[in-house]
Parts: sequence; C-alpha cells; structure tokens
Amino acid sequence: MPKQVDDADKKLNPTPLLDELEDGKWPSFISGYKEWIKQSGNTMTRGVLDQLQYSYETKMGYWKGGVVGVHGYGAGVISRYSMIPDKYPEAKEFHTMRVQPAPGLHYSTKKLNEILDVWEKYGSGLLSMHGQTGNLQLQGIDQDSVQECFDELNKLGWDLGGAGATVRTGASCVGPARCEMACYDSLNAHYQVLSYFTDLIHRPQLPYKAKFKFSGCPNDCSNSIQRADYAVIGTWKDDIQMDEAEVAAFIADKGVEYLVNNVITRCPTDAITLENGSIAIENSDCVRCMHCINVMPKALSPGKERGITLLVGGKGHLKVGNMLGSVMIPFLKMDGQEDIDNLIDIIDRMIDWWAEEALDHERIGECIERVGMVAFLEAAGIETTVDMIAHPRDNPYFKADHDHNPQIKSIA
Amino acid sequence: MPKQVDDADKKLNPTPLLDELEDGKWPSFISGYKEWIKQSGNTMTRGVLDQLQYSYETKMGYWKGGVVGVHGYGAGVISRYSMIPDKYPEAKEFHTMRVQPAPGLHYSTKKLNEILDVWEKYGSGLLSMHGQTGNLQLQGIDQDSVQECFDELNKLGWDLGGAGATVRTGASCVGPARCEMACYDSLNAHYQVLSYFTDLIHRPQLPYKAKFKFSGCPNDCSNSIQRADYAVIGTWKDDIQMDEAEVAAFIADKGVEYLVNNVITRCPTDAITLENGSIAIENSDCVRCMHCINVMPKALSPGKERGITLLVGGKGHLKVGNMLGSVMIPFLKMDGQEDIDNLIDIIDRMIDWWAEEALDHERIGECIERVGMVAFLEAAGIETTVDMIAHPRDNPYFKADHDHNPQIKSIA
Amino acid sequence: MQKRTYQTQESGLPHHMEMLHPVSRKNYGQWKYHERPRPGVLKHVAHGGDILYTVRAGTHRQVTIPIVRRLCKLADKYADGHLRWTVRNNVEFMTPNEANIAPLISELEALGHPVGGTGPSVSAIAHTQGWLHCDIPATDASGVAKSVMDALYDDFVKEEMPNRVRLATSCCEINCGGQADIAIVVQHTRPPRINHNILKDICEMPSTVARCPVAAIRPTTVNGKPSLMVVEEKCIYCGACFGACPAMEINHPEHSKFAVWVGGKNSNARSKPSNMRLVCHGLANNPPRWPEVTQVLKNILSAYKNGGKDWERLGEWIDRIGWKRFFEETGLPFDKYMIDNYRHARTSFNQSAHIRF
Amino acid sequence: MQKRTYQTQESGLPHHMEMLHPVSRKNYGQWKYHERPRPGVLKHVAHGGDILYTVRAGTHRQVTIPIVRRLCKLADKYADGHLRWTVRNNVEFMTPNEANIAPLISELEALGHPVGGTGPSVSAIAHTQGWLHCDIPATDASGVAKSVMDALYDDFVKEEMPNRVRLATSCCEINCGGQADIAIVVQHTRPPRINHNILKDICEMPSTVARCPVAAIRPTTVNGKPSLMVVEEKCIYCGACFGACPAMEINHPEHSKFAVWVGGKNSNARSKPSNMRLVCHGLANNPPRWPEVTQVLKNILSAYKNGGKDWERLGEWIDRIGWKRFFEETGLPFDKYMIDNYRHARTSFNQSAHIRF
Ligand code: SRM
Ligand code: SRM
Ligand code: SRM
Ligand code: SRM
Ligand code: SF4
Ligand code: SF4
Ligand code: SF4
Ligand code: SF4
Ligand code: SF4
Ligand code: SF4
Ligand code: SF4
Ligand code: SF4
Repeated sequence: MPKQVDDADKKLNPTPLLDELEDGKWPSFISGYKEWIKQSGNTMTRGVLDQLQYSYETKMGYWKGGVVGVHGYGAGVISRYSMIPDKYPEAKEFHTMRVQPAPGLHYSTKKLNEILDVWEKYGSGLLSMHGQTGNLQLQGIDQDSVQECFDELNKLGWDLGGAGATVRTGASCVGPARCEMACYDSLNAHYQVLSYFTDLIHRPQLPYKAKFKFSGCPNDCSNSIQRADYAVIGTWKDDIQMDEAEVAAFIADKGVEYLVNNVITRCPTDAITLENGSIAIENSDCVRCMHCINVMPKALSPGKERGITLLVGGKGHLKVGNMLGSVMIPFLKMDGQEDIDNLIDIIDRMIDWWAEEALDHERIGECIERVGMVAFLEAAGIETTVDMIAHPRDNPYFKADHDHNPQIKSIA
Repeated sequence: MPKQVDDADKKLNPTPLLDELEDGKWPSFISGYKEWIKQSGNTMTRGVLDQLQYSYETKMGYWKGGVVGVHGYGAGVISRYSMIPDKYPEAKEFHTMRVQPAPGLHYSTKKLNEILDVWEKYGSGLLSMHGQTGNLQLQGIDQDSVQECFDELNKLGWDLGGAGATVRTGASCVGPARCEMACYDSLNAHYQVLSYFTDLIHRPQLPYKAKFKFSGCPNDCSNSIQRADYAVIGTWKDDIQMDEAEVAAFIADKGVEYLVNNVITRCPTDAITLENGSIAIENSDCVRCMHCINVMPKALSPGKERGITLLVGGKGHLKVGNMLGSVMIPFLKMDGQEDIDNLIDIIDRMIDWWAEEALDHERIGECIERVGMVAFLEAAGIETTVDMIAHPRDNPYFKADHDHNPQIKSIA
Repeated sequence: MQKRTYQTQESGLPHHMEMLHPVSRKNYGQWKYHERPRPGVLKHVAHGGDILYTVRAGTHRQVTIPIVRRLCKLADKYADGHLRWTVRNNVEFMTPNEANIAPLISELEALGHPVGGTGPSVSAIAHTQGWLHCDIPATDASGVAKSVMDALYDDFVKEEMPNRVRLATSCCEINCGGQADIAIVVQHTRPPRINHNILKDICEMPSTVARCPVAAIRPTTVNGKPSLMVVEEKCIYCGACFGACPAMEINHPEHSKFAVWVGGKNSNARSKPSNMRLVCHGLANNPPRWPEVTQVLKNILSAYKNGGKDWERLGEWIDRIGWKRFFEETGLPFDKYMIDNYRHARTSFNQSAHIRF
Repeated sequence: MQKRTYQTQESGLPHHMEMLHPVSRKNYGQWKYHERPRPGVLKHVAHGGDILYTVRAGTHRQVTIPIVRRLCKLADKYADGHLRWTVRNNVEFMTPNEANIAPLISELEALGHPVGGTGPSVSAIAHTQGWLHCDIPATDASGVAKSVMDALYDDFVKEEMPNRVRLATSCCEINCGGQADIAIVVQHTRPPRINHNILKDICEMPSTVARCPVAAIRPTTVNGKPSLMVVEEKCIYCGACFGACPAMEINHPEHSKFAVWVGGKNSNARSKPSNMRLVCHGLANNPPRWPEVTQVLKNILSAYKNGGKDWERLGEWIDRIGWKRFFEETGLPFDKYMIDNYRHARTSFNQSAHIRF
C-alpha cells in the first residue's frame, strides 16, 4: 500500500538536475511526477525521484533485480530493489507490474479509470503507457501489495504480461478498427494467438523470450519485422484494386511529372510503367510494398484475396547483430477461426522446435541461423518455398542426395 | 620436338564419341584437331585425342601434374603427365606454356604468325586463344622441348605468364583502342603494372595467386570485379557530358515513354528525373553506373575529370564463397607516368601486407575479410573513406578509443 | 498480507471490441481511404460514408494517475468515452464530430500535450527505462527523450519532413528502443570491470560465460576462489555479461557514451526493411540535458529535411545521395570504427564501382 | 638437349601499340560513339571523323595452327594485318573500309566461324580445360561448350535477347570459368574417397588438412602408417582437397554432376554487380552431348527472351519478376538445397514482406 506524507513542505526533496527537465515545450515527466507527489504525498515516488536525482549526479544506475511475483505465475512483475536503500530507504522497492492491454491499445475510459483506481490504492501512481513491447506498465509497488493489487485488477478483467523466458505481451497496429489498408483482422488474430499462449506468458518454460506483433499490412505500423520473433503482416494475392476515375483525378491534380517521379520511379520492382499518360501495373511483378497505394489511397487499394505473411526471427542485436524477421509462411488466408487455428498450430510447432533446439538465451532467429533454415522448416513441418529467400545460394557448398535427379519441364 | 607419323591411314585412331562433337553449327574443336592431325601427323595430339576419347567413355580425367619449367623461372608451364601412359604412350607428356599476349589481346598477323612458326616446330600444334585469365596457351609440348621453344619465343619478344603462387597474366578490355567509354588508358596501365611485376610473375613468392584486370569503364568488359584480385576500373568525378541536341534527337526518335521506362526508371539512384519532357541528371546522386550512357551513347558520355577505382579481392568461391572485389581506392587520376607509379606503389604495399599476413592458399580478399578491412588499410597506408563501404556497420560491436570525442560541425 | 481467497482468472488480454469507439466498431474493416486535414488530425472515411476524425497528441509516456485521468476526461467530453495509444506513446482521440476537433486540440495544448505526429512529421521518440527503473542502464532514457523532443517540438507539430521520421533511444547497448530512422543508443567503450567482491556470491558463472558472444570470459581463480576473467583483446564491450551477472560492471560514468544510428526502417514501402547503421559515437552521456546528442539529431534532421525528396525515408534519402554526402551534409565525422568487422562484415563492403563523387 | 647459350630476356608482356590496327592507333582514346549496323558488326566513330568497323566471329577457342593461320590470312586480306580476340574467345577484325565487311563475313562463315556475339545476343561461352588438360576435372569443358553453343547458335548470330548474355562452364567445382549470367559448373555430390595406396607417397598432409574449408579432414593411421580421414558429416563436397592431394578422389563418373547458376553480373550498369545463384543441380554428366544441360540452358534463355525487358540482364529480369516466377517460367524445380546454409546464409533470407504472388 502506498505510504503518504501529508505535510506539504516535505512532500518533495530538492532535485535540481531533474528540475532542468521541466523546461521546454514537450511534456515533462519530471513535472508530472512532482505534481503527483505534491498531490498524493506518495513517499515511494519521492524516494525514486531522489534516487534518480542521485543517478543524474553520479551518472550511474542503482537498481537491482530480485524475484517478486503473484501466486501461480512465474512472470509479469519486474522486481527492483535499490542498491543504496540506506541512502534512499523510500525507494527500497519499486517493482513494475506489466499489464496486458487490449489489441491495438484501445481503451474505454471506463476500463482505464478502473485500472487507475486500483493503482491509486496500491501503487506509486506512476505508469508507463506503454512499454516498447506493448504492456501497460504499472511502475512502483512493494512486494507486500503485489498480490492484492493483481487480484483486484484481475477481477476487473486484466491480466499480467510476459517477462523473462516467456511468450511476451503482443502488439498490433490500429488495424481494421480505423485503417483502410488492413488486409486481415489483425486485432482478432492478436487476441486469439496471445490468448492461446496465456500459459506460456505466465510461466517461463522457454529458452528465452518470444514476441508477437501484428500489422494489418506491409507498412508494418507495429514494427513487427525487427521487434518480434513472430511478425504477422497482412498482404494480398490478387491484383491491386484500382479506381480508374480516382487515378485520373490524381493525375489531373498532380501532373504526370509528379506521377513519374513519385510513383513510377519509386516502385521497387519497376512494376509500374507509364502508359498513355497514366499508370499500368504489372501485378505479377508487384511485391506488395504498399508505396503506390500509400501515395494514392483514394485510387488504389490492396487486392481482395487477403491474408497474412508470417516472418520469424526479428530481434535486437544481442550477440549476432540486429535481425529482421524472415518469411517462413509466405501466405495464409485469415478469414475465420479455422485460419487462426491453423496459424496458431504452425507457430506452436515452431515454438516446440525452438524449445528443443535452442541454446540458453538464444532467440528463434539466432537458432534458425545457426541450425539452418531448412532444418528448422522440416522439423516444424513447413514446406520450403522460394518466397522464403531473397535469392538462392551463391556458393556450391551443400550436400544433395547422390541420386538427386531434377525433373526439368521442357518449355517452348 | 613433335613426333610425326606419315602414313595417312594411321594418322587417326577411332574416336567415336568425340566424333559426335563434329555435328552442329558451332566450330568443332574435334574437327579442328582431326584436321590438324591429318595434316601434320602429330602423334602427341593423336595420343591426347585417344585419351580424351577414353575419358568420354569412362567419365574420368587422366592427367596429373609435375614440375616442368624453363631456366630461371618457377612458373609459366603447366605440366601434364598421363596417368595411363601404358595405355596412351603418345600422350605421356602434354605440357602447356602460358604466353603473355599484349594488353587487349591485340595482334599483328606478323607477330602472331611468328608464334605459330615456333609452335609448329616444337609443340603439338594445339593452342587455346585465350585462357580465362588471359594467356595465349600453347598446349602440348614435351619436357625436352620446352626450353628451346621458350628461347625462340623469347627472342621474338614473348615471355611466359604466371601460374601457381605468382602474380598472374593480366587482362584488359579493348579500351581506348576502340571504345568511346574508356575513362583512362587501360592498355597502358595494364602494360605498365604487369611489366613492373614481371619478377613476381615468373617466380612464386606469394601466399597464392594474384590476378589483375583492367576495364576502361564501369561496364567492366574484362570481368575484373569477380575475376581479379586487383580490378582497375575507369570512372570519372565530374558531370556526365550531355549533348543537348542529341538528347532531343533521341527523344524525338524514341518517345517519352521509352525514355521513362528505359532510362529514367532504370537509374539505380533515381538521379535522373523527368523535367519538361526531357531528362535532368542530378550528378551528385549519380553512381557512375553507365546505364544512361550505354542507352544514349551519342547523347551522353562520361565526364572529363577521369581516373580509376581500384577494387580488391575478387575471386572464385573456393572456401568462403564467391567474392566480388571491394573498393579500396575510390579514385586515382590516371593521366601520366606519375599516376601509374602511384598505382603501382599502392598495389605493392597491398601485396606486401598480404604476403606477410595471409595463410597458405589465402587470396587477398579472404585475408582482408578475416583480418578486417581497416587493419588492412592501415597496414597498407591507405586512408579509410566511406566510399569503401556500402553502408556503415549495423552492429555495435567495436572498440573505439575510450576518449573518442567526435567533432560535430554544427549545421544550420 | 491477508490470506488470499481470490482465485485468479487466467484471463489473458482483454478483447478489443468493447474498447473501440462506436464508429470504429460499426465500420470495423470497412474503411475506404483517409486524408490529413491538418497536422495531428486524420480523417478516415468508411465505405458506408461514415467519417471518423482522429486527433493525435504527444504524451510523456512516463505518466501518472492524474495525467491519465485528465486524458480520460477529454475522451469523455470529445471522444465518446474512448481513447487509444499509438505504438509511439501518442494518445489518440476519435470522433465523428468535426466540431469537436478545435476545442479538443485547444484543451490538449492547454494541458501541454502537443498535437501532431502525423504524416511526414517527426513522431514521438520510442524510449526505455533508464535510471528510473532498469537494472543495467548507463543513462536515463526519459531524460534523453524529453531533451530530444523539446528540441524537435516544431518537427512534431508540423508535417514538413520528406516522410515520417521515427526516433528511438536506449539506455544500454541492448537497445530495447528498437531500431528507428534515428536511434540514440548507449555505447560502451571498455570491457566490464569485474567486481570480485560480489561475483562469488551472485554469479551463475557458466551462464555468464555462455552469454558472451566472442568467448571472452574465462573461468579463473581469485584469492583462491573460482571466479571469472575477461580477455580484454577479445571483448567487444557489448555488455551482454552484465545482464547475466551484475558483477560484470560494464557501465561507467565517463566511458559509457552515446552512439547515433540511422536508416532503420521496418516498413516494406518501396525498399525492403533495413537495419540501422552507426554514424556517430563517443558522444558524452551528459545529463540532465544531453546537448551533444540533441545537436547531432538536429543536424541529421535538418539535412534530411533539406535534401530528402517526398516519400523518401531517411535511409532511402541516404541510399540516393550516398553515405559520403550524408556525412558531409550532417557535419558528422565518418571514421574507421564505422567500417564493420563483425560477422557479416563483407556484405557491407562496397563490392561495386558504384561511387558518388 | 643441347647446351643452352641463350640468355633469357625477361621481357614481360609485349606492348600493345605495335599490335593495334592503324586506325585504332591513330584514334587511340579519341572515340566518340558507336553503332551496331548488324549483328556481329560494330561501327565506331572517332571525334575526328574516322570510322572503324569491327566484325566479330565465334571460334573454337581450343584451336590449332591451321585455324589461326587462316584467321591471320583473313586479317591480312581485310583488316590491314591486325586482329584481336575478345575476352570471350571471339575473334575481331577491324577495318575502316565498309566494303570489306560483306566479303569478310562470307569468308568467315565459309570457314565455319559464325558472325555475331554483339549487342543483346548470347556471346560465346567462357570455358575451361576439362579432360583435355586439367588434372582435376570431372568433365570435359570444350565438349560441353561445343554442345551448348550448337544449341544456341541462332542466339549468337542474332541480337534478340533483352540484353547481352554471358555464359560460362567449368569442369570442376572450382569454377575457372568465372561467374556469368548462366554458368554450368560441376557439382560433387559425395565426399572424396581416399586412395590410401597413393596417399602416403604423394600427400603433403598438413597442407591438405589446411585446404579444407570446414575442417573435415583429420590425421589418422591406416595400416600403421600416418594417413588422412574425412569426417563425412562435416564435408561439403567442395573438392578443394583434391587440388592439394590427388589421393582425395572427389571425381566420380556418376556422382559428379552438373549444377546451373544464374544471374552473375560483373558490370556496374544499373544494379551493382551480383553473384550468380544456384538454380539447378544433379544434372547428369553425360558426354558426348550433355543433352540435359543444354535443355536447361534453352529453357532459361527462352524464358528470359520472352519475359525480359530491354536492358534487363538476366539477373535483373529475375529481380523484377521474382525467383518464384523464374522457376515457373523456366520449368526448373526449386528445392531446399538452394536455400543457403553457408557462412552468410542469413543475408539470403527474405527479410521483408516483399513477395510476389
Ligand atoms: C520495459 C522495456 C523498455 C521500456 O521502457 O519500454 C524493456 C526493458 C528491459 N529489457 Fe527490453 N524492454 C522492452 C522492450 C524491448 C524491445 C522492444 C520490443 O519488445 O518491441 C526490445 C527489442 C526487440 C527484441 O526483443 O529483441 C528489447 C530487447 C531487450 C533485450 C535484447 C534481446 C536480444 O535478443 O537482442 C534484452 C536483454 C535480455 O533479454 O537479456 C532486454 C532486457 C530488458 C530488461 C529486462 C533488462 C534486464 O535484463 O534486466 C529491461 C527491464 C527494464 C525494467 O526495469 O523494466 N530487452 N526490449 C520494454 C518492455 C516493456 C513492455 O513489456 O511493454
Ligand atoms: C497510428 C499508427 C498505428 C498504431 O496502431 O498506433 C499508424 C497509423 C498510420 N500509419 Fe503508420 N502508424 C503508426 C506507426 C507506424 C510505424 C511504427 C512506428 O512508428 O514505430 C511505422 C513503421 C516505421 C518504420 O518503417 O520503421 C509506420 C509506417 C507507415 C507507413 C510507411 C512509411 C514509409 O514510407 O516507409 C505508412 C504509409 C504512409 O506513410 O502513407 C503508414 C501509414 C499510416 C496510416 C496513414 C494508415 C492509414 O491509412 O490510416 C495511418 C495514419 C498515419 C499518420 O500518422 O499520418 N505508416 N507507421 C502508428 C502511429 C505512430 C505514431 O504515434 O507516430
Ligand atoms: C587454364 C584455366 C582454364 C582455362 O582453360 O581457361 C585454368 C585452369 C586451372 N585453374 Fe583456374 N584456370 C583459369 C582461370 C581461372 C579463373 C578465371 C580468371 O582468371 O579470370 C578463375 C576464377 C577467378 C579466380 O582467380 O578466383 C580460376 C580459379 C581457379 C581456382 C580457384 C581459386 C579460388 O580462390 O577460388 C583454382 C584452385 C587453386 O588455385 O587451387 C584454379 C586452379 C586451376 C588449375 C591450376 C587446377 C589445378 O590446381 O591444378 C587449372 C590448370 C588447368 C590446366 O591443366 O591448364 N583456378 N581459374 C584458366 C587460366 C588460363 C590462363 O592463364 O589464361
Ligand atoms: C569486345 C568486348 C571487350 C573486349 O575487350 O573484348 C566488349 C565490347 C563492348 N562492350 Fe562489353 N565487351 C566485351 C565483354 C564484356 C563483358 C565481359 C564478358 O563478356 O565476359 C561484360 C561484363 C558482363 C557481365 O556483367 O558479367 C561486358 C559488359 C558490357 C556492358 C554492360 C551490359 C549491362 O547492361 O550489364 C556494356 C554496355 C552496353 O551493353 O551498352 C558493354 C558495351 C560494350 C561496347 C558497346 C562498348 C563500346 O562502346 O564499344 C562494346 C561493343 C559491344 C558489343 O558487343 O555490342 N559491355 N562486356 C568484349 C566482347 C566479349 C564478346 O566477345 O562477347
Ligand atoms: S500496418 Fe497497415 S493496416 Fe496497420 S495501421 Fe499501418 S497502414 Fe494501417
Ligand atoms: S505496391 Fe509497391 S511493388 Fe506493388 S506496384 Fe505498388 S509500388 Fe510497385
Ligand atoms: S569496359 Fe568500358 S571502356 Fe572497356 S570495352 Fe567495355 S565499355 Fe569500353
Ligand atoms: S550513369 Fe547510372 S547512376 Fe549515373 S545518372 Fe546514369 S543511370 Fe543514373
Ligand atoms: S535499453 Fe538496456 S538499460 Fe534500457 S531498459 Fe532496455 S535493458 Fe534496460
Ligand atoms: S562485454 Fe560482451 S564481449 Fe565483453 S566480456 Fe562481456 S559479454 Fe563478452
Ligand atoms: S574448372 Fe576445375 S577442372 Fe576445370 S580447368 Fe579449372 S581447375 Fe581444372
Ligand atoms: S571435399 Fe572439401 S569439405 Fe570435403 S574434405 Fe575435401 S576439402 Fe574438406
């Protein structure tokens, strides 16, 4: 439970370096914290601010980890103990509870206020909306309050997110809720996939973390390709939908030179040519990059045969250098429950393989790189296709069957 | 000295499989060989053809190496002994002499006939014009004739090429002799650089082979980037020369759509835009790829401030996979002797470093990759510039000086 | 703590439908196109004709109960009791009612929330925990973020960049901020010092040894006890060991510096997604305002703003003009450390005669 | 051999000036532009107005004294006593005299030399030594080259491709033919068998061990004598050891097969130079006519000819249409072996959502 001091003068200690962050036009977190401390008299927050001032003076951090959790779960609370509790006893404990928000970070004020009410009762009053992975982070609670706080939140329908060697909280773009580009119901997929993995979110049973992000289209507004082990990106198979009248209106408005220099020359595969003063799209050359659609959203839209591409292995640079996800499932339609079950089934097989194969602290992308993409795909029962590579190998160092004998279709 | 048989019937043994290569419209080397054997009665050639027929039957090769050379040299002759001399005694020996031709593979008939005269006297009568590296290969001589044959050739101004752990015979495109694209005197550079290394061509003193190729412009008609450790490629620094009248004539002839779809959209850096129905080139974005000049050779030509780029490390895929040369000297003017001396000096330092640093059988490209580009450049006394890379590193794993403190110029 | 009677509902994440604005729910998946009436405002039009306006505003991300309550109040007043956050910590209010836009913007601005971040603007910087909460930070993330965004305020509220710009900052080399058009990341410049006093008690030695990417950590004996040592020639100062064992003290008030990275791109628009690349390092870790870091960002953004063509992301602008001009035009010094020597170094060499002069 | 009295002149390569056609010498470095009047003929115009025609013709590369003498005679008759070879083993005659062209072409054709190889044609295939001369070949290069060029004769004498096409063939995995738009290269499919009978006498064991890229060769003892063994799980069948030691018998009449590679590009035109990639393997090594190999080449070239746009090199055509359509349109089967698993494998993964359907 938060401790409070009521004497207005004592609510804040001097934090001269931090105070410099109250200047400037961007919202100041320091001003926010000070306002709150002044209002609440929350001593944990005061202690944290004092320790932060000390960090600014000494240019060093003073938190260490530990083990704090809720009944039955092995993850979801990031525990923080001050390394200098004698100096800042009020900051002795400052644990964070990671709460999973709804897909797309949508809230009703009713539900959000409910969280705030509980947090006001148990916590520091600080929160982070949102963490980079996608959690609503309730920052600053002591060990004794964690369980009660969680129970109250849980009663209201909230649950903890992942941490450590678990499936992590997912993230998704605004998707079909407000975006005309969305090629599948990314929010529903997010909801279903992450619900399925709830057990793996709460209990560390994996070699390392596993993250999911969902983007409605290749614009990838959820940054899935680099920030998620499993990136689910909407796409389409048939032709770009073109509204001829709107194309003409665009050209009338902007001119042919604008069209050439901003649309035609920017297509990555030269799939668009100038024909009779307008554009012709060779859809079989189109790589679904979105650019022409982005520039002309009234005139062009994704095709009608829609689904997702699954890219696996995105992550930060630890150990092997930054990794972008690689295509492992080029296309999966995503129209109903069956399709989502299918996606879950595929990911399940991938996770099973990884759980068996990975070294400690090895993300699936690193593991695939070490073991080889084909070995991974075969073990996960996924057909290898040419869409999974940018190009075939450029070295002859492989071991085919001795009796490999390709069947060449005679053409022409 | 060639042995001959005079009896017309005995000049050729049956070679049924090889005879199938006499069909078809492309010149048949088998027909050529048979013609020559019938004309000369050369028994070495007959034996070689017989052994080749046997190879076609058994699908195996039957040559092994050895050591054959000329006085004072350690390279230049590729020795071949039959592994089945009992079966084909006439093919017992079949050594090749690699002769360095003039840059650009230009000949006067006088000089070429002189070679043929000598070869007729000593050799099998077979030759290869030219080997992939660029040698005129005189194929088929016995050990006893090699020295005399060489002496006669040498009197006529010919010398042997490289083999084994030497600098190899160079190659160059037709260059200024007949090409409007040539940005430097590639034939002269070829001549001078290879002359300078004559000693290293004749005597193996290096960790492995070192190849040179010279192309007058980035079209790289000598294939230098992949096939040479040292690729010397012409380029220019200032603006592409444009003949406005010829540009207009081109557009009048081909039309704007052709211009857009074949020139503008094909520029790799979008340096060309459509302006007022014609092209505008932003020369500072141009990467000297040659494309627009190739399409419009009357209208566009390389700039006037010309020189070369030196790329280092091209080679076949042995061990590390195919390697393309990498820029190590972005630009060097190449106007006179001093510039050529400068180039030679730079290459000399590179070779010295490599000779020190390389593992056995390690080409310079592999060595640079293993040791690091910067270590190489520093040892060779070459300034590192950003032109040497496609992009800066994408991982944070480097060790700068602790007190590194970049001087940032304040702009705007 | 009282005896617990409540039985956890392992409910997982809440469903989104109840959270959505009613117009959004009604037109779910039925959107046709969008326009941007002004910076910070989007107009989405549904196939059925419904219109939904969105107002986007910057926040501090590290917020407090009163801040969020105030935002909820605005949502109640202008956005039918719904609001959302973007992946970049901006808050969004949706309304079908055009008349709500102006007063909502005024109130947001009055509360100190800048309205913007849409279209070709610099959106809010993605940042991390820092000294405020993390156990391994070399700097404070929120402070850097605030300092940077103060400097780029105008670029957030206007749409004057060639294309959208995403920034990130991270408080250790691990880079929880993820990649971005421009990322500011702590860079260590020396091996960890080993705190042998605590190591013996807290270190799971085998897993610390295993964490090192270059096998620079070796078992040794210190004062007769098993301990660890770092082979300094091998160590690449990555800090991975510190995450495994707090005795591997990688952070240093002077020698943990900042590096700046550019050209990270996650979207597939035009060019394939690309990794961000190092363009500056050795910048002082200088609280409370980090002026050196801010200067570098301003240089880069002003050069990009001047030189970029419409729709060119920062990395694509560089792809066109070349890295040499990037360094010239931003005033940043290129140096040899930027030439890769790690695992895939060869793939970053210029294996072509393509050069800009 | 008689006692040698001659003192070697270490003269190096001959100078080019004396070798050049007089018009070439006169206008050296003064060329203005060129045209292609017909396949196999170039017209170069100098700034001063001089014109030089070139006639290009295919040869067998593996030639003989009478063949070269006949070419010299043609050069004397039509090209002022000069001739040259191209880097692709074609012969070129130059003349300022337009009237010489037609009779020169007739005579060349009468001698069996096809005139062509210019502009967007398939030029002569670069090839290597094979069973004719090399000590490590698994096939014959000249025979493959002849078979292929017979099949592509029309593509040499016409200019009907999207852009110039370069072919190469190599008689072992080492690939002396170099890279090309389409390369046909021997591919081993099993580890070397060790010939222990000869190994002990001829093998420099440490250097053979060192030659292996994957450390698959280990010292061992056979019949009490030091020898070598190959760890078969590690071996990648590269054949490098065979070059070092003839006892490492990698070649096999059935199991050394052919692979086909495409998209190698050395020129810097448009795209950067690129490495060629594997698109077919396991093709029989089938002398004297190698019909399987020829079929694959014909398939690839006919698809490229149909689908390529002007100026697109073969690899650039694939970059546009994508590898999937390449395999569809050429009738070649894609298989898992084409997915890289060597040192830089990751860089060949599709790290983007760019996909063609
Ligand atoms: C809280 C958060 C930063 C923030 O303020 O937003 C964060 C904080 C930490 N990250 Fe992170 N990471 C956070 C998002 C990320 C992201 C971005 C993302 O998820 O989209 C990444 C890059 C993507 C990725 O997963 O690779 C990220 C890459 C890492 C890594 C490097 C992983 C790698 O393989 O490269 C580590 C190191 C590790 O796990 O050992 C790490 C480790 C950590 C730890 C647990 C440090 C540690 O080992 O003790 C930090 C706990 C801080 C704290 O006190 O709360 N964090 N971390 C983010 C999670 C909030 C949330 O749950 O919503
Ligand atoms: C609201 C948001 C999704 C969300 O669920 O929160 C969103 C919303 C839209 N994005 Fe996005 N993007 C959002 C984050 C992103 C991100 C991720 C990020 O910011 O970290 C990316 C990937 C960035 C990258 O490559 O690293 C992203 C890359 C794009 C692109 C591709 C831009 C490009 O050319 O590379 C488009 C297309 C466009 O600009 O027309 C796009 C387009 C759009 C459109 C126009 C889609 C639509 O038709 O509605 C939306 C309005 C954007 C606007 O601001 O003008 N959105 N967009 C995110 C707003 C973030 C913010 O507060 O600033
Ligand atoms: C003769 C020739 C093929 C031809 O018929 O044209 C040839 C023939 C041989 N090459 Fe080559 N290479 C020939 C050009 C090349 C080229 C192309 C080039 O030089 O432009 C390459 C690719 C570029 C390169 O240098 O990497 C080439 C890459 C190799 C390699 C692989 C080197 C690597 O690092 O990947 C070897 C293996 C070795 O050296 O151990 C090799 C080895 C050999 C050996 C010496 C095989 C051996 O180890 O015994 C061959 C001798 C054959 C013989 O009996 O004459 N040859 N070799 C070419 C030289 C003729 C000449 O001097 O004009
Ligand atoms: C004669 C020759 C140089 C020599 O010293 O022998 C030569 C001569 C010319 N080349 Fe080349 N190239 C010659 C081999 C090459 C090679 C190397 C090769 O064939 O092995 C290449 C690199 C191929 C590669 O990328 O791997 C080469 C890539 C080019 C290009 C770039 C083509 C492209 O778009 O990628 C051009 C530009 C063009 O086509 O206009 C070019 C252009 C030319 C021009 C038009 C240059 C000029 O203005 O005179 C010459 C007439 C070509 C024609 O055939 O129409 N030449 N050219 C070579 C003839 C080979 C042959 O017999 O077929
Ligand atoms: S990823 Fe696509 S669907 Fe999702 S918000 Fe961005 S543009 Fe819309
Ligand atoms: S979506 Fe991208 S690849 Fe497809 S046509 Fe448009 S610009 Fe080209
Ligand atoms: S490389 Fe350039 S200069 Fe040399 S022949 Fe080819 S086009 Fe001409
Ligand atoms: S030479 Fe190449 S890069 Fe330069 S303008 Fe022409 S097409 Fe563009
Ligand atoms: S970047 Fe490093 S210091 Fe910052 S939150 Fe992530 S793990 Fe902690
Ligand atoms: S800092 Fe990185 S490289 Fe150095 S010892 Fe620690 S884990 Fe290894
Ligand atoms: S490719 Fe192999 S077999 Fe053929 S010549 Fe070269 S080294 Fe000999
Ligand atoms: S074939 Fe290659 S990989 Fe196999 S043992 Fe020989 S050198 Fe090693």
